[in-house]
Amino acid sequence: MGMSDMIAVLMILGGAFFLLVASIGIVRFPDFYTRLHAMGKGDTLGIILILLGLCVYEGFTLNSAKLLIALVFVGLTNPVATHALARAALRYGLKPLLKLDQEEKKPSTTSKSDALET
Amino acid sequence: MTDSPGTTIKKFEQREHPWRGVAMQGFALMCLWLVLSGHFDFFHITTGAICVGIVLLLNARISSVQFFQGDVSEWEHLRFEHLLRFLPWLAWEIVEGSIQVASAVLHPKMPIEPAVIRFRVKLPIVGARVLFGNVITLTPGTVTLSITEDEFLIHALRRKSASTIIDGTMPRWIAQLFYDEDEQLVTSVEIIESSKEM
Amino acid sequence: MQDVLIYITNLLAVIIIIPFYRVLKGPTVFDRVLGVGAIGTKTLVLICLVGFIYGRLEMFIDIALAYAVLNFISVLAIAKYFKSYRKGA
Amino acid sequence: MTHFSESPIIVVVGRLIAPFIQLFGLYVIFHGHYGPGGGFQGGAMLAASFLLIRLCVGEEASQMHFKRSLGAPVGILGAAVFFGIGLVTMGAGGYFLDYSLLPFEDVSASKLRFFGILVVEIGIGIAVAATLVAIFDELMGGADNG
Repeated sequence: MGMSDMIAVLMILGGAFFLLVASIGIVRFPDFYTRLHAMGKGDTLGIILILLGLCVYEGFTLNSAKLLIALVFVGLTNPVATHALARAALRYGLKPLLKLDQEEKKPSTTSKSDALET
Repeated sequence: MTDSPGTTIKKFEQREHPWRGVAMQGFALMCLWLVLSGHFDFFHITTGAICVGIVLLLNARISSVQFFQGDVSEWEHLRFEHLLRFLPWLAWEIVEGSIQVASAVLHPKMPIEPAVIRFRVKLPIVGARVLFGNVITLTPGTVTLSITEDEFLIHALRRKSASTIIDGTMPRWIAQLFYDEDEQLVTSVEIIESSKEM
Repeated sequence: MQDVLIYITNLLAVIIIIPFYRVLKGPTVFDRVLGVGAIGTKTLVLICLVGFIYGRLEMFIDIALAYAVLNFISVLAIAKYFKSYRKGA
Repeated sequence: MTHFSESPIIVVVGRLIAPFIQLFGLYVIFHGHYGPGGGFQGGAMLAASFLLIRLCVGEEASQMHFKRSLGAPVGILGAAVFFGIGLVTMGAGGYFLDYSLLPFEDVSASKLRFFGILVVEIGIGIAVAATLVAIFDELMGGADNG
């Protein structure tokens, strides 16, 4: 196993770690808007790291150029998808659970978000 | 619209090379075709050129319409020499943001104090605002909720995590991609910490 | 090297299951969509890794790209639907 | 400049990447011989890019891109290419889509097969893309105003 393979494996492992953290974050965070953070950052970095690691392992070929295209596409569209979801939820009237609401220890489920539960 | 962006837009009203955007788009499309195709013989390159022509024709009208003032011509003002300095900074910010989220997720008590922050930012170019919105989503602790004109609404995991936005360092990075800017970029910051105030 | 990649692919296959909790539990529709989007982006990586293991990356990367495009557009479409849903109701 | 309420992030990025998705769809159509893909998949990607523009800038503005009224006629045109080639080969005494019997004199059978398949794939791609967009328009039914 050469040096570049080691770097590739390290990057892929790091990417897998961030994907794992993002997944746990999506489950563990208390409300929708905080879960967006896990999707917008953790997922993006995880995918970028794994694809870059594959690029390093593959070397300087056409396939790694294709991987770079996929990387740029994901890096461009993942924040946009996050923003679109956030905006849709805000327009729908979903209220975020903020600091003072947390201190009051009240669930911030308004009638609107109750109606959303299916 | 108190500090009307109209004065600064005037810088970009003249479009010396209206064809430059189309040429850049065509070049990028041809590069994409060559990378995807992987066959470099005459037949495949010719079909590629024809396909790029078809795509450019199909998109000619929709990409020359301005949905926001000046959103078509401004990508030509992107300064590539600044982009080279910008990308490493962005990469570091993404890594830092992910590490912050990871530490918040893995911490047993989950130390977050979510807040919504509303502010105005003086970026007269729509492309700069789009880039700024995406960078906010990617950088530590903040997600863009909505953009109307020059007013941003962002969600922050902690109050502190929005400090680089409020003091103007992050918008300055974006602004420098397009033009030299030394003014105070962020104005009328409003921090909302209870959902009743929204 | 191949073994390491296979282990990581298995790990990813486990990671993908975690957001399903959000898809099933909710509580709001947007949480479900968020979970679906997260699963989609991870699937993209999984397709690339599988292509690597089979040694046919040039084929699988096309599938992965198409999957990424469709995932992005589906999230946008669902977001758009819930935006206009309120207007009509 | 039209008044517009959609977020600039979605509009700008959507219009930025739609041409690239179209080119990817065309690539999938033209390289059906070498990998996965072909007419149907490429047509679906083309339709995806048209739908992306419709979602991003709204029904009204997207008429500049792919007209609502074009959906059915272009779909029929694509299907006509497919059936036309099939029927021509049948008329030349072979089976449906027996490419080697296409009426070009001085072209070898393998070349005929290659280009026959390519033209049929293009026809299928156009038909699928236009039909999917037509279905989307029909489902929205003009209810969506951006």
